[in-house]
Amino acid sequence: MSRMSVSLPGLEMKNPVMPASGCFGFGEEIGTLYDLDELGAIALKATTLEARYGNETPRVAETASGMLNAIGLQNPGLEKVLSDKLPPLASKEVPLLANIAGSTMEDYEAVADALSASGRVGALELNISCPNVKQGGIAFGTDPDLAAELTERVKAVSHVPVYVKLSPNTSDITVIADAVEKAGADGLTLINTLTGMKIDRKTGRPLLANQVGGLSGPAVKPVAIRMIHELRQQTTLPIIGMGGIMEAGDIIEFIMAGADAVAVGTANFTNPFICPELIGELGSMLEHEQVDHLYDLRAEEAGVR
Amino acid sequence: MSRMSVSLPGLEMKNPVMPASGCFGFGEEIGTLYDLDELGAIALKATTLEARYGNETPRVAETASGMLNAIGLQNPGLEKVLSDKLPPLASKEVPLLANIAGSTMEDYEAVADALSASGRVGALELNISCPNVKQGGIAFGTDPDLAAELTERVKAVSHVPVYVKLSPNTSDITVIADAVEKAGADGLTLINTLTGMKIDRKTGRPLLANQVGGLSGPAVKPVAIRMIHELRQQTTLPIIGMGGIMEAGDIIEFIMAGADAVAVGTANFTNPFICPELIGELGSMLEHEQVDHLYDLRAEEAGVR
Amino acid sequence: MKKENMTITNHRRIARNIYEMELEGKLVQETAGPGQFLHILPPASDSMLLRRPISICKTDKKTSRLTIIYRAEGKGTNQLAFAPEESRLDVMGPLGNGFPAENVSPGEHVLLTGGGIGVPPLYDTACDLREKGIELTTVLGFSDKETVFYEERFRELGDVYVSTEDGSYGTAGFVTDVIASEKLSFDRIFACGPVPMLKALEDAYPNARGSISLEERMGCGLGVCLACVCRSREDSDGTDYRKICSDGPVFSWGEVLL
Amino acid sequence: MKKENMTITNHRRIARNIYEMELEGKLVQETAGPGQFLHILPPASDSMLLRRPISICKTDKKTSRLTIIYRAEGKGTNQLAFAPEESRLDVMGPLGNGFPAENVSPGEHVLLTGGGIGVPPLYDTACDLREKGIELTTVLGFSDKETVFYEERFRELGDVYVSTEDGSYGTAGFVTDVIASEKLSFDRIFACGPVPMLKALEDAYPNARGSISLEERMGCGLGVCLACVCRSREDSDGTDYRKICSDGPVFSWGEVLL
Ligand SMILES: Cc1cc2nc3c(=O)[nH]c(=O)nc-3n(C[C@H](O)[C@H](O)[C@H](O)COP(=O)(O)OP(=O)(O)OC[C@H]3O[C@@H](n4cnc5c(N)ncnc54)[C@H](O)[C@@H]3O)c2cc1C
Ligand SMILES: Cc1cc2nc3c(=O)[nH]c(=O)nc-3n(C[C@H](O)[C@H](O)[C@H](O)COP(=O)(O)OP(=O)(O)OC[C@H]3O[C@@H](n4cnc5c(N)ncnc54)[C@H](O)[C@@H]3O)c2cc1C
Ligand SMILES: Cc1cc2nc3c(=O)[nH]c(=O)nc-3n(C[C@H](O)[C@H](O)[C@H](O)COP(=O)(O)O)c2cc1C
Ligand SMILES: Cc1cc2nc3c(=O)[nH]c(=O)nc-3n(C[C@H](O)[C@H](O)[C@H](O)COP(=O)(O)O)c2cc1C
Ligand code: FES
Ligand code: FES
Repeated sequence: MSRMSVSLPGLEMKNPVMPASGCFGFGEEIGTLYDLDELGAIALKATTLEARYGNETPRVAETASGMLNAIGLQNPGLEKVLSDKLPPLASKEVPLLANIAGSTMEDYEAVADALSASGRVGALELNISCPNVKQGGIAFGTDPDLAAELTERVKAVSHVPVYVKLSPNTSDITVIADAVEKAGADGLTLINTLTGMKIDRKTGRPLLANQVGGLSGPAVKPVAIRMIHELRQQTTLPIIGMGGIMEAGDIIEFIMAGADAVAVGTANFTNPFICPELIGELGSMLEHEQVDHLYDLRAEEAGVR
Repeated sequence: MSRMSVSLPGLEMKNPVMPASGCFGFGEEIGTLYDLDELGAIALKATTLEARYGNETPRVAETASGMLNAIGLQNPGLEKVLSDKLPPLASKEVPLLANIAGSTMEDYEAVADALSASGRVGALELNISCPNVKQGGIAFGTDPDLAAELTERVKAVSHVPVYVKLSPNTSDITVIADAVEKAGADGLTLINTLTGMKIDRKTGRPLLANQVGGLSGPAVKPVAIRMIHELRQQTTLPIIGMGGIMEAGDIIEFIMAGADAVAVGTANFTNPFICPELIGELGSMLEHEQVDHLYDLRAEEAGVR
Repeated sequence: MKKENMTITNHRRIARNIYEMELEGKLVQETAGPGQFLHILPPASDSMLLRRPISICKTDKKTSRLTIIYRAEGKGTNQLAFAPEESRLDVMGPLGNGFPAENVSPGEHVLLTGGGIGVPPLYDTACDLREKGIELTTVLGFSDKETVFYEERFRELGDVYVSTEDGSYGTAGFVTDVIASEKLSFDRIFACGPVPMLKALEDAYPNARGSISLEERMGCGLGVCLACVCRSREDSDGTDYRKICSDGPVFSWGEVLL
Repeated sequence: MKKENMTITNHRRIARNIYEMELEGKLVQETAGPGQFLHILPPASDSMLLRRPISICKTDKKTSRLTIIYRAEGKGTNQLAFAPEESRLDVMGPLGNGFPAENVSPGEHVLLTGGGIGVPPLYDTACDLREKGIELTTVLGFSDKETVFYEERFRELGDVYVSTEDGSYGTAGFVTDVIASEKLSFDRIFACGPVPMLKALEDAYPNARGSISLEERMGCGLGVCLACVCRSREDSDGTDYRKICSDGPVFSWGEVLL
């Protein structure tokens, strides 16, 4: 085992770094820039049962050390994902984490069943935390009972491990995490975006067509770290941490806080080569610190393990 | 009435700018740098019934476009605030908003009663959202029933209007706001800090002695704007907006989002002269835009008024 | 596409808030036609995560240099305005697909229509067309006299008409007013500028042959994030779209919904 | 206290990761004794909101210049290390209360003890004492040979002993080891360095007359935010405290709980 390899349910990763869902599409574009097999895994863009156009534009806005997005889960729908998006990835070995969303439990079940049966997907990521759609999405993510029921139903149909992606828009992240763990989740991913807004000074109105958007980037990193640290005290479930990772040192902080792997979102827009660069830097740092494995960087008493 | 003056319950402000609670002490230090009567108002540091030392150090940490603090409501206690902190402010005309905190409802009542009877305090700011104390504080801020009961009880003993300071650490800010409004709050102030954490890469452990701290600064501005905009759709209560204000344009965005006045926190640490500078710049901007009053910058249909 | 620290070889103000910048770097060799853009990270900032899309105004593969023209507008472009010559700029590009100048046949008369900061990509287009011996007429619209730029440059390549909204220079009004009043005819039209201008043009000349270049707020600039989509005009089920960054920014006349 | 854009008149590396910077500005006139500090906003960043407290190492009111010495450690000081000469730096100061050099009587023998980046404020102190004709011995502790600085400067003012933790230069060990092994005696001691060093000194010489200078993470630097408190040793009810920024950073021997 190398210094960097990590083993998570459904995802045998040669390093702990994956691009975050929605920040990498299905790998087509960035796949022309470097070999996707350099990545630990890829979290795919959310797939819904039917094709979605998403929200009107403007869909993104810049904020201090962050950005707002309100894409609105645009995607070609389950069928096209199976027919057009997954096949180009067949020649690659990189594990895939398929992010799924929906507005009804039945939607989620249908997408989960089909995607997990595709053979190419290593695990599912239940998106119950998208702040940019009116129905479903975040509603499932703030009500523990709904979240648990959804998790249970998706687990029942899924052929691969199921991760649940948690929303930071909550007064107590431990409640939802506990609910989905009891319902059978194989892992947690967090954080999704914090709901925010930007005002267009020229008009006095919200800049995004959707009014609100999801805040991501380094601005939210302290919130992500806090929630991961908090959950690590209560659970041994694998955690994929994300929120504001821009440099290799950030990855180390997430691992120290209790994450088992990380995802990189917004940083891909600032620099589309960021993932392989981070993997390289992380490797050098571990070599320089002379640790046998990434996880050895963790302070001993941190967390429940 | 000037372009900038705003009138809020208990606070006749010649401009909409006040330093935020905890970022200005009781005005002693910064009062040596400029005339405090240049300010629209001053939000005082939280007062509790008994003196508090607060948390161990380190108490602050820097984050991307933000900071974490875990002061822990250090203050000399009600008695000393009355005997030592308010008298030096007697010669000033600037309205005071006294921030009060406690771990029991009785604490809050006692402090509210005495401070509001002091004659020098224009209004109270109920701090039910401090993330840095184990007991009380944020607990009152996340449970609508507790928040309402506390508001009602404080209102019953207070001799001046009562504002309630809301926590952004919630999945739905409208619920608490609605509860305290029904309980008789005269105004809302928001946002307090978002709970966050920073890991010390050298030790692998949380950098702050208190582990978690409150995130403030421009990083949180989109969250603040979103919550103020959201509340403005449901209530006509005056709102004092804060969270990340660094420049005059930010104040305009808060006003556009629905705030009636603003508070400036973290920016006082970057630049202790910031408040009068902002007031000057805001004045010039309004003059340049040739608006009769600040509030005329608001888009017409925004909000319920 | 390259991501490169390009060197600023020239940088100057050419009109009110309008700057011309010359950049040198390897990515110039990869440009594939007029109307592509660069995605520029604002310099001297560590709080801005998003790049700024700026059109390439002129390329010179021989010297590995290109020119951009931008308006210092918000935070990022105002930072850009302070970047000193000889300093480096973090640039991604060339991105997108430009104007199909190669499809224009000898003998065609091309009308170039640019509004404000939409003018720059038309200059490279004009140069390419001119090199092929194509006859050009250019109509440039600006807000006022102080913001007019590149009139002389275009005049070296063909007829030029200028309008300003406030009438402080050239014809008072919009580019469409000029085209109508001067009764300009054309075989093909290339346009870049604010959406209302493009819409007015497409409405006025619904059957024209030509292309428009669109702007939208972008994330990745590569087609990854879906920030910059617009709807196609023939949208059967309401989900058909184009990505302005990677399918555009130049689209065929009438292809997308404005 | 002033907030001022000071000019960097000199800037150079003097040891591994250690930089000496000379700054010119009006606030130099307001310095009130050795051991005060500046609160410096990291340059070329718009994402860092907190200033960095850095001790004044040497003041020269005649030229309105002062010197600081800092270690490029984290993000802010690493940015600082890139600041070019002639550029401006946003500085607040002078802040806090320094070493009470004025209280030292002629004939007293003063021991100055500095550890690592705690050395700089002692230099100004040494100069002031020397000017008064006070006899000085200085003990400086560093981690290793590569980080030793200002040994010669101090030697111009009195006896100097240097220790390094790894023994690569001077005596191997800590400053307390040197004081013990060299049997140094003193009437007064001024110390600045890491808390373990200060604690070891206070424990070894509980009845000494002297002062220590403390560090803590700061917000305002002015006594406003209560980020930088420490407990006083005589703390009757558990709420007594000192603010390091405005009551300190220099405290009397034994005054605060280490
Ligand atoms: C394909 C394309 C080509 C362009 N070519 C040019 C050009 O040659 N010259 C020129 O001056 N401008 C051009 N623009 C517009 C230019 O991108 C914006 O003016 C610029 O991004 C504004 O950034 P800022 O830092 O001034 O504003 P800020 O308000 O600080 O920008 C905040 C965010 O919003 C985005 N944004 C704001 N306004 C626009 C806009 N009008 N279009 C797209 N994104 C915007 C920024 O890119 C940034 O992500 C082009 C835009 C596109 C899409
Ligand atoms: C009164 C006083 C005098 C000082 N004098 C000197 C000096 O002369 N030379 C010198 O090199 N250093 C001095 N220090 C320490 C110096 O302030 C820190 O090394 C510096 O702030 C670290 O900033 P950074 O950007 O390198 O680290 P970062 O990790 O980027 O800093 C993040 C935040 O933590 C604070 N911080 C981090 N480490 C420390 C620390 N050790 N002490 C206080 N705050 C810290 C920073 O100020 C900033 O707010 C002094 C500290 C104090 C309190
Ligand atoms: C443009 C954009 C699109 C996103 N789309 C999705 C999505 O489809 N599904 C999802 O679960 N998360 C989505 N996210 C959230 C990210 O996966 C990630 O949780 C978040 O951005 C925090 O990470 P970061 O700060 O590194 O960007 C999106 C984020 C951005 C910025
Ligand atoms: C150091 C510090 C201390 C604070 N203390 C208090 C406090 O005592 N009471 C309170 O209600 N809010 C307190 N706050 C929160 C601020 O009043 C304000 O709500 C928050 O910082 C957001 O504004 P800002 O981004 O402008 O700082 C404190 C904030 C900081 C940074
Ligand atoms: S900007 Fe990301 S798809 Fe166009
Ligand atoms: S740093 Fe604010 S009180 Fe000392």
